[in-house]
Amino acid sequence: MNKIMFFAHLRDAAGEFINMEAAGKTVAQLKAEVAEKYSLQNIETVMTAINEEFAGNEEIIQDGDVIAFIPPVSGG
Amino acid sequence: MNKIMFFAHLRDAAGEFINMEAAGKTVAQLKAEVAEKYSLQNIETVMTAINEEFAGNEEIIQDGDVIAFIPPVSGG
Amino acid sequence: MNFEISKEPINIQSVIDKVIQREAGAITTFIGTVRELTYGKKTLFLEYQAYEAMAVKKLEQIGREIEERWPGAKSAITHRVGRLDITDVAVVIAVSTPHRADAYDANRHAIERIKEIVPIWKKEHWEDGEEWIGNQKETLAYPGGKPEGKDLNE
Amino acid sequence: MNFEISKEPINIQSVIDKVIQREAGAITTFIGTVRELTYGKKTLFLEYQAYEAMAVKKLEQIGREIEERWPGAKSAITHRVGRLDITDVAVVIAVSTPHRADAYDANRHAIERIKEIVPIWKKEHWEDGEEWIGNQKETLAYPGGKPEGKDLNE
Repeated sequence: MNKIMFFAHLRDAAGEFINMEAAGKTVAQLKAEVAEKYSLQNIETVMTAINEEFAGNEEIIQDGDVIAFIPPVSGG
Repeated sequence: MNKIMFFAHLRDAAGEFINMEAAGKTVAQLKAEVAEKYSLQNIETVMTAINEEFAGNEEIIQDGDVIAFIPPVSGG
Repeated sequence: MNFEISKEPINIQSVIDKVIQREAGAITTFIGTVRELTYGKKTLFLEYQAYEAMAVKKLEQIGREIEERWPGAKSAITHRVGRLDITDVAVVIAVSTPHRADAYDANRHAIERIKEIVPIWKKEHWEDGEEWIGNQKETLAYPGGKPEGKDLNE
Repeated sequence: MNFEISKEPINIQSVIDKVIQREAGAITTFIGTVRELTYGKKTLFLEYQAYEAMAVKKLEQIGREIEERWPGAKSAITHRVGRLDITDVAVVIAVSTPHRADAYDANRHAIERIKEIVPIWKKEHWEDGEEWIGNQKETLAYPGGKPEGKDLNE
Protein backbone atom coordinates (compact mmCIF):
# COMPACT_ATOMS: atom_id res chain seq x y z
CA MET A 1 0.00 0.00 0.00
CA ASN A 2 1.13 3.58 -0.63
CA LYS A 3 0.32 6.93 0.90
CA ILE A 4 -0.12 9.75 -1.66
CA MET A 5 0.16 13.28 -0.21
CA PHE A 6 -1.13 16.52 -1.70
CA PHE A 7 -0.18 20.14 -1.07
CA ALA A 8 -1.35 23.66 -1.92
CA HIS A 9 -3.98 23.75 -4.71
CA LEU A 10 -3.81 19.97 -5.05
CA ARG A 11 -4.77 19.56 -1.39
CA ASP A 12 -7.73 21.88 -1.88
CA ALA A 13 -8.88 19.59 -4.71
CA ALA A 14 -7.96 16.10 -3.44
CA GLY A 15 -7.55 16.37 0.34
CA GLU A 16 -4.50 15.90 2.49
CA PHE A 17 -3.68 12.34 1.38
CA ILE A 18 -5.08 9.09 0.05
CA ASN A 19 -3.97 5.48 0.48
CA MET A 20 -3.79 3.39 -2.67
CA GLU A 21 -1.91 0.56 -4.29
CA ALA A 22 0.75 2.12 -6.53
CA ALA A 23 3.62 -0.41 -6.42
CA GLY A 24 4.99 -1.16 -9.89
CA LYS A 25 3.70 2.04 -11.48
CA THR A 26 6.00 4.79 -12.65
CA VAL A 27 5.69 8.24 -11.15
CA ALA A 28 4.32 9.47 -14.49
CA GLN A 29 1.62 6.79 -14.55
CA LEU A 30 0.54 7.48 -10.99
CA LYS A 31 0.49 11.21 -11.59
CA ALA A 32 -1.69 10.85 -14.68
CA GLU A 33 -4.14 8.51 -12.93
CA VAL A 34 -4.50 10.67 -9.86
CA ALA A 35 -4.76 13.87 -11.91
CA GLU A 36 -7.63 12.43 -13.89
CA LYS A 37 -9.43 11.03 -10.84
CA TYR A 38 -9.38 14.37 -8.97
CA SER A 39 -9.41 16.69 -12.01
CA LEU A 40 -6.14 18.25 -10.85
CA GLN A 41 -5.00 21.47 -12.55
CA ASN A 42 -1.54 22.22 -13.95
CA ILE A 43 -0.31 18.74 -13.23
CA GLU A 44 2.54 19.19 -15.74
CA THR A 45 4.15 21.70 -13.33
CA VAL A 46 3.93 19.33 -10.37
CA MET A 47 7.05 17.59 -9.08
CA THR A 48 7.01 14.34 -7.19
CA ALA A 49 8.78 13.19 -4.06
CA ILE A 50 9.24 9.57 -3.02
CA ASN A 51 10.02 9.18 0.67
CA GLU A 52 10.82 12.91 0.97
CA GLU A 53 13.24 13.09 -1.96
CA PHE A 54 12.53 14.43 -5.43
CA ALA A 55 11.95 11.61 -7.91
CA GLY A 56 11.95 11.51 -11.70
CA ASN A 57 8.93 10.64 -13.86
CA GLU A 58 10.37 7.26 -14.80
CA GLU A 59 11.04 6.06 -11.27
CA ILE A 60 9.15 2.89 -10.28
CA ILE A 61 7.15 3.06 -7.08
CA GLN A 62 7.80 0.36 -4.47
CA ASP A 63 5.33 -1.00 -1.96
CA GLY A 64 5.28 1.21 1.14
CA ASP A 65 6.75 4.28 -0.60
CA VAL A 66 5.26 7.59 0.51
CA ILE A 67 4.53 9.71 -2.56
CA ALA A 68 4.05 13.47 -2.46
CA PHE A 69 2.95 15.72 -5.29
CA ILE A 70 4.83 19.00 -5.05
CA PRO A 71 3.44 22.02 -6.93
CA PRO A 72 5.88 24.85 -7.71
CA VAL A 73 7.06 26.02 -4.31
CA SER A 74 6.55 29.56 -3.02
CA GLY A 75 8.23 29.77 0.36
CA GLY A 76 10.58 32.49 1.50
CA MET B 1 40.58 80.11 19.20
CA ASN B 2 40.30 76.62 17.77
CA LYS B 3 39.81 73.18 19.27
CA ILE B 4 42.01 70.48 17.68
CA MET B 5 40.83 66.90 18.32
CA PHE B 6 42.87 63.69 18.06
CA PHE B 7 41.82 60.05 17.64
CA ALA B 8 43.30 56.55 17.74
CA HIS B 9 47.12 56.53 17.66
CA LEU B 10 47.19 60.33 17.46
CA ARG B 11 45.24 60.54 20.72
CA ASP B 12 47.69 58.20 22.41
CA ALA B 13 50.49 60.59 21.35
CA ALA B 14 48.87 64.03 21.73
CA GLY B 15 45.89 63.61 24.07
CA GLU B 16 42.20 64.06 23.42
CA PHE B 17 42.35 67.68 22.22
CA ILE B 18 44.23 70.94 22.44
CA ASN B 19 43.10 74.55 22.13
CA MET B 20 45.19 76.78 19.90
CA GLU B 21 44.97 79.74 17.55
CA ALA B 22 44.76 78.34 14.01
CA ALA B 23 42.64 80.92 12.15
CA GLY B 24 44.16 81.85 8.79
CA LYS B 25 46.25 78.71 8.45
CA THR B 26 45.51 76.06 5.86
CA VAL B 27 44.70 72.54 6.96
CA ALA B 28 48.08 71.42 5.56
CA GLN B 29 49.96 74.04 7.56
CA LEU B 30 48.20 73.19 10.79
CA LYS B 31 48.71 69.49 10.24
CA ALA B 32 52.45 69.92 9.65
CA GLU B 33 52.85 72.13 12.72
CA VAL B 34 50.96 69.83 15.03
CA ALA B 35 52.66 66.72 13.64
CA GLU B 36 56.06 68.20 14.39
CA LYS B 37 55.11 69.44 17.86
CA TYR B 38 53.80 66.01 18.96
CA SER B 39 56.02 63.80 16.77
CA LEU B 40 52.93 62.28 15.18
CA GLN B 41 53.39 59.16 13.03
CA ASN B 42 51.97 58.51 9.56
CA ILE B 43 50.56 62.01 9.33
CA GLU B 44 50.36 61.73 5.51
CA THR B 45 47.56 59.16 5.92
CA VAL B 46 45.55 61.37 8.26
CA MET B 47 42.43 63.13 7.01
CA THR B 48 41.06 66.29 8.52
CA ALA B 49 37.56 67.34 9.47
CA ILE B 50 36.45 70.91 10.03
CA ASN B 51 33.24 71.14 12.07
CA GLU B 52 32.53 67.43 11.55
CA GLU B 53 32.95 67.44 7.76
CA PHE B 54 35.96 66.23 5.77
CA ALA B 55 38.09 69.16 4.60
CA GLY B 56 40.81 69.44 1.95
CA ASN B 57 44.43 70.33 2.66
CA GLU B 58 44.02 73.79 1.12
CA GLU B 59 41.02 74.84 3.16
CA ILE B 60 41.57 77.92 5.35
CA ILE B 61 40.69 77.56 9.01
CA GLN B 62 38.33 80.16 10.50
CA ASP B 63 38.24 81.34 14.08
CA GLY B 64 36.08 79.00 16.16
CA ASP B 65 36.35 76.05 13.75
CA VAL B 66 36.66 72.66 15.42
CA ILE B 67 39.40 70.67 13.72
CA ALA B 68 39.74 66.88 13.96
CA PHE B 69 42.56 64.73 12.67
CA ILE B 70 41.13 61.49 11.33
CA PRO B 71 43.50 58.51 10.89
CA PRO B 72 42.40 55.77 8.46
CA VAL B 73 39.15 54.49 9.93
CA SER B 74 38.64 50.88 11.05
CA GLY B 75 35.04 50.56 12.18
CA GLY B 76 32.64 47.81 11.19
CA MET C 1 18.24 22.01 15.21
CA ASN C 2 19.58 24.69 12.88
CA PHE C 3 16.85 24.09 10.27
CA GLU C 4 13.26 24.31 11.37
CA ILE C 5 9.66 24.77 10.35
CA SER C 6 7.76 26.70 13.03
CA LYS C 7 4.08 27.19 13.74
CA GLU C 8 4.93 30.00 16.19
CA PRO C 9 6.36 33.48 15.53
CA ILE C 10 10.10 33.29 14.84
CA ASN C 11 12.51 34.73 17.40
CA ILE C 12 15.16 36.32 15.17
CA GLN C 13 17.83 36.51 17.87
CA SER C 14 17.53 32.80 18.57
CA VAL C 15 18.24 32.01 14.90
CA ILE C 16 21.27 34.33 14.98
CA ASP C 17 22.53 32.69 18.18
CA LYS C 18 22.82 29.36 16.36
CA VAL C 19 25.50 30.65 13.99
CA ILE C 20 27.72 32.64 16.35
CA GLN C 21 31.27 31.29 16.26
CA ARG C 22 34.57 32.64 17.56
CA GLU C 23 36.09 32.31 14.09
CA ALA C 24 33.38 34.37 12.41
CA GLY C 25 33.55 38.13 12.05
CA ALA C 26 30.40 38.55 10.02
CA ILE C 27 26.81 37.39 10.35
CA THR C 28 24.16 38.23 7.79
CA THR C 29 20.49 37.63 8.23
CA PHE C 30 17.70 37.65 5.70
CA ILE C 31 14.25 38.26 7.14
CA GLY C 32 11.36 37.71 4.77
CA THR C 33 8.28 39.64 5.86
CA VAL C 34 4.74 39.73 4.53
CA ARG C 35 4.46 42.67 2.17
CA GLU C 36 1.18 44.49 1.77
CA LEU C 37 1.41 45.20 -1.96
CA THR C 38 2.56 42.84 -4.71
CA TYR C 39 2.34 44.27 -8.22
CA GLY C 40 -0.13 46.83 -6.89
CA LYS C 41 -2.51 44.24 -5.42
CA LYS C 42 -3.29 44.51 -1.71
CA THR C 43 -2.69 41.40 0.39
CA LEU C 44 -4.86 40.97 3.50
CA PHE C 45 -2.94 38.03 4.94
CA LEU C 46 -1.00 34.95 3.88
CA GLU C 47 -1.18 31.30 4.70
CA TYR C 48 1.95 29.13 4.49
CA GLN C 49 1.79 25.36 4.17
CA ALA C 50 4.78 23.00 4.28
CA TYR C 51 5.57 19.37 3.66
CA GLU C 52 7.33 19.64 6.94
CA ALA C 53 9.54 16.53 7.08
CA MET C 54 10.82 17.07 3.55
CA ALA C 55 11.14 20.84 4.00
CA VAL C 56 13.47 20.34 6.97
CA LYS C 57 15.58 17.90 4.91
CA LYS C 58 15.82 20.41 2.07
CA LEU C 59 16.78 23.24 4.43
CA GLU C 60 19.50 20.96 5.81
CA GLN C 61 20.65 20.30 2.26
CA ILE C 62 20.98 24.06 1.69
CA GLY C 63 23.05 24.28 4.87
CA ARG C 64 25.40 21.60 3.54
CA GLU C 65 25.67 23.37 0.19
CA ILE C 66 26.72 26.54 2.01
CA GLU C 67 29.33 24.77 4.14
CA GLU C 68 30.84 23.17 1.05
CA ARG C 69 30.93 26.30 -1.06
CA TRP C 70 31.96 28.81 1.63
CA PRO C 71 34.41 27.11 3.99
CA GLY C 72 33.96 28.11 7.60
CA ALA C 73 30.36 29.21 7.02
CA LYS C 74 27.66 28.19 9.47
CA SER C 75 23.95 28.63 8.76
CA ALA C 76 20.52 28.38 10.34
CA ILE C 77 17.09 28.76 8.80
CA THR C 78 13.62 28.88 10.34
CA HIS C 79 10.52 29.10 8.15
CA ARG C 80 7.12 29.79 9.60
CA VAL C 81 3.86 28.13 8.57
CA GLY C 82 0.21 29.00 9.21
CA ARG C 83 -1.52 32.36 8.94
CA LEU C 84 0.70 35.45 8.72
CA ASP C 85 -0.35 39.09 8.72
CA ILE C 86 1.32 42.07 7.02
CA THR C 87 4.89 42.65 8.37
CA ASP C 88 4.95 39.23 10.07
CA VAL C 89 8.20 37.31 9.64
CA ALA C 90 7.92 34.32 7.30
CA VAL C 91 11.54 33.22 7.17
CA VAL C 92 14.84 34.00 8.90
CA ILE C 93 18.16 32.93 7.40
CA ALA C 94 21.34 33.53 9.41
CA VAL C 95 24.83 32.83 8.05
CA SER C 96 28.15 33.46 9.77
CA THR C 97 31.50 33.48 7.97
CA PRO C 98 35.04 34.59 8.77
CA HIS C 99 34.87 37.36 6.14
CA ARG C 100 31.96 39.55 5.22
CA ALA C 101 31.64 39.13 1.45
CA ASP C 102 30.95 35.42 1.92
CA ALA C 103 28.26 36.12 4.49
CA TYR C 104 26.23 38.06 1.92
CA ASP C 105 26.79 35.59 -0.92
CA ALA C 106 26.04 32.49 1.15
CA ASN C 107 22.91 34.05 2.61
CA ARG C 108 21.61 34.98 -0.80
CA HIS C 109 22.26 31.45 -2.01
CA ALA C 110 20.01 30.21 0.80
CA ILE C 111 16.99 32.34 -0.09
CA GLU C 112 17.30 31.56 -3.80
CA ARG C 113 17.46 27.83 -3.06
CA ILE C 114 14.49 28.01 -0.69
CA LYS C 115 12.48 29.36 -3.59
CA GLU C 116 13.62 26.45 -5.77
CA ILE C 117 13.63 23.26 -3.74
CA VAL C 118 11.95 23.61 -0.34
CA PRO C 119 8.37 22.30 -0.29
CA ILE C 120 6.61 25.30 1.23
CA TRP C 121 3.69 27.12 -0.37
CA LYS C 122 1.93 30.37 0.28
CA LYS C 123 -1.67 31.29 -0.34
CA GLU C 124 -2.40 34.95 -0.80
CA HIS C 125 -5.67 36.28 0.52
CA TRP C 126 -6.97 39.46 -1.13
CA GLU C 127 -10.21 41.37 -0.74
CA ASP C 128 -11.60 39.67 -3.83
CA GLY C 129 -10.24 36.16 -3.52
CA GLU C 130 -7.38 33.87 -2.63
CA GLU C 131 -4.82 31.82 -4.52
CA TRP C 132 -1.94 29.45 -3.97
CA ILE C 133 1.16 31.14 -5.36
CA GLY C 134 3.63 29.05 -7.29
CA ASN C 135 6.48 29.48 -9.60
CA GLN C 136 8.00 32.61 -8.11
CA LYS C 137 11.17 31.91 -10.03
CA GLU C 138 9.24 31.46 -13.30
CA THR C 139 10.89 28.11 -13.85
CA LEU C 140 7.52 26.51 -14.19
CA ALA C 141 8.11 23.38 -16.15
CA TYR C 142 10.31 20.57 -14.98
CA PRO C 143 10.11 18.40 -18.10
CA GLY C 144 11.66 15.49 -16.23
CA GLY C 145 9.08 15.79 -13.49
CA LYS C 146 11.69 16.90 -10.96
CA PRO C 147 14.39 19.51 -10.51
CA GLU C 148 17.51 18.72 -12.50
CA GLY C 149 21.06 17.98 -11.37
CA LYS C 150 22.04 20.22 -8.50
CA ASP C 151 18.46 20.52 -7.30
CA LEU C 152 18.50 16.93 -6.22
CA ASN C 153 19.86 15.81 -2.92
CA GLU C 154 23.39 14.72 -3.70
CA MET D 1 17.32 57.86 15.77
CA ASN D 2 18.08 55.31 13.06
CA PHE D 3 21.84 55.98 13.19
CA GLU D 4 23.57 55.63 16.51
CA ILE D 5 26.82 55.14 18.36
CA SER D 6 26.27 53.07 21.49
CA LYS D 7 28.34 52.47 24.61
CA GLU D 8 26.03 49.58 25.57
CA PRO D 9 25.57 46.14 23.94
CA ILE D 10 23.45 46.44 20.80
CA ASN D 11 19.96 44.94 20.80
CA ILE D 12 19.74 43.50 17.29
CA GLN D 13 15.95 43.23 17.26
CA SER D 14 15.58 46.91 18.12
CA VAL D 15 17.69 47.88 15.09
CA ILE D 16 15.57 45.61 12.87
CA ASP D 17 12.36 47.13 14.28
CA LYS D 18 13.40 50.55 12.95
CA VAL D 19 13.25 49.43 9.32
CA ILE D 20 10.04 47.37 9.30
CA GLN D 21 7.60 48.77 6.76
CA ARG D 22 4.37 47.44 5.24
CA GLU D 23 5.78 47.95 1.75
CA ALA D 24 8.92 45.91 2.44
CA GLY D 25 9.13 42.16 1.91
CA ALA D 26 12.81 41.79 2.71
CA ILE D 27 15.05 42.88 5.54
CA THR D 28 18.75 42.10 5.62
CA THR D 29 21.00 42.62 8.57
CA PHE D 30 24.75 42.64 8.81
CA ILE D 31 26.15 41.91 12.24
CA GLY D 32 29.85 42.52 12.67
CA THR D 33 31.27 40.48 15.54
CA VAL D 34 34.69 40.37 17.15
CA ARG D 35 36.65 37.53 15.55
CA GLU D 36 39.25 35.66 17.55
CA LEU D 37 41.76 35.13 14.74
CA THR D 38 42.87 37.64 12.13
CA TYR D 39 45.55 36.38 9.77
CA GLY D 40 46.39 33.70 12.34
CA LYS D 41 46.94 36.15 15.18
CA LYS D 42 44.84 35.70 18.32
CA THR D 43 42.87 38.72 19.49
CA LEU D 44 42.15 38.97 23.23
CA PHE D 45 39.73 41.87 23.00
CA LEU D 46 39.07 45.04 21.00
CA GLU D 47 38.55 48.65 21.88
CA TYR D 48 36.48 50.88 19.60
CA GLN D 49 36.76 54.66 19.66
CA ALA D 50 34.54 57.07 17.69
CA TYR D 51 34.39 60.75 16.85
CA GLU D 52 30.81 60.37 17.89
CA ALA D 53 29.12 63.51 16.54
CA MET D 54 30.76 63.16 13.14
CA ALA D 55 30.26 59.38 13.05
CA VAL D 56 26.50 59.81 13.49
CA LYS D 57 26.46 62.37 10.65
CA LYS D 58 28.36 60.00 8.38
CA LEU D 59 26.06 57.09 9.21
CA GLU D 60 23.12 59.35 8.34
CA GLN D 61 24.86 60.19 5.06
CA ILE D 62 25.11 56.47 4.27
CA GLY D 63 21.38 56.15 5.00
CA ARG D 64 20.65 58.94 2.51
CA GLU D 65 22.87 57.31 -0.11
CA ILE D 66 20.89 54.08 0.28
CA GLU D 67 17.52 55.80 -0.02
CA GLU D 68 18.63 57.59 -3.18
CA ARG D 69 20.13 54.55 -4.87
CA TRP D 70 17.54 51.94 -3.83
CA PRO D 71 14.10 53.58 -3.86
CA GLY D 72 11.86 52.39 -1.06
CA ALA D 73 14.80 51.26 1.05
CA LYS D 74 14.91 52.13 4.75
CA SER D 75 18.04 51.65 6.86
CA ALA D 76 19.28 51.77 10.44
CA ILE D 77 22.81 51.38 11.79
CA THR D 78 24.13 51.13 15.34
CA HIS D 79 27.87 50.94 16.01
CA ARG D 80 29.22 50.11 19.42
CA VAL D 81 32.22 51.74 21.13
CA GLY D 82 34.33 50.79 24.15
CA ARG D 83 35.77 47.40 25.03
CA LEU D 84 34.44 44.37 23.15
CA ASP D 85 35.23 40.70 23.73
CA ILE D 86 35.34 37.85 21.22
CA THR D 87 31.89 37.29 19.58
CA ASP D 88 30.58 40.63 20.89
CA VAL D 89 28.57 42.62 18.35
CA ALA D 90 30.39 45.70 17.04
CA VAL D 91 27.92 46.89 14.41
CA VAL D 92 24.40 46.10 13.24
CA ILE D 93 23.13 47.29 9.87
CA ALA D 94 19.48 46.67 8.97
CA VAL D 95 17.99 47.50 5.57
CA SER D 96 14.46 46.85 4.36
CA THR D 97 13.41 46.98 0.72
CA PRO D 98 10.39 45.90 -1.30
CA HIS D 99 12.44 43.24 -3.14
CA ARG D 100 15.17 41.03 -1.81
CA ALA D 101 18.08 41.62 -4.19
CA ASP D 102 18.14 45.29 -3.21
CA ALA D 103 18.21 44.43 0.48
CA TYR D 104 21.50 42.57 0.06
CA ASP D 105 23.09 45.17 -2.22
CA ALA D 106 22.09 48.16 -0.11
CA ASN D 107 23.25 46.47 3.09
CA ARG D 108 26.62 45.68 1.60
CA HIS D 109 26.97 49.28 0.44
CA ALA D 110 26.51 50.35 4.06
CA ILE D 111 29.30 48.20 5.50
CA GLU D 112 31.71 49.16 2.72
CA ARG D 113 31.00 52.85 3.30
CA ILE D 114 31.40 52.51 7.07
CA LYS D 115 34.91 51.24 6.41
CA GLU D 116 35.61 54.27 4.21
CA ILE D 117 34.10 57.36 5.76
CA VAL D 118 32.84 56.83 9.32
CA PRO D 119 35.31 58.07 11.97
CA ILE D 120 35.50 54.96 14.15
CA TRP D 121 38.71 53.16 15.05
CA LYS D 122 39.53 49.85 16.63
CA LYS D 123 42.51 48.89 18.73
CA GLU D 124 43.41 45.21 18.75
CA HIS D 125 44.78 43.76 21.98
CA TRP D 126 46.93 40.63 21.59
CA GLU D 127 48.93 38.67 24.12
CA ASP D 128 52.10 40.44 22.99
CA GLY D 129 50.88 43.97 22.39
CA GLU D 130 48.20 46.28 21.09
CA GLU D 131 47.73 48.46 18.04
CA TRP D 132 45.25 50.86 16.47
CA ILE D 133 44.12 49.31 13.22
CA GLY D 134 43.72 51.52 10.18
CA ASN D 135 43.41 51.30 6.50
CA GLN D 136 41.29 48.14 6.30
CA LYS D 137 40.41 49.02 2.74
CA GLU D 138 44.05 49.59 1.84
CA THR D 139 43.29 52.98 0.44
CA LEU D 140 45.86 54.51 2.68
CA ALA D 141 46.76 57.76 1.05
CA TYR D 142 44.32 60.53 0.37
CA PRO D 143 46.65 62.85 -1.59
CA GLY D 144 44.18 65.72 -1.23
CA GLY D 145 44.05 65.19 2.52
CA LYS D 146 40.44 64.00 2.38
CA PRO D 147 38.24 61.47 0.63
CA GLU D 148 37.47 62.46 -2.94
CA GLY D 149 34.18 63.22 -4.64
CA LYS D 150 31.46 60.90 -3.44
CA ASP D 151 33.11 60.43 -0.07
CA LEU D 152 32.29 63.98 0.83
CA ASN D 153 28.95 64.98 2.26
CA GLU D 154 27.00 66.20 -0.74
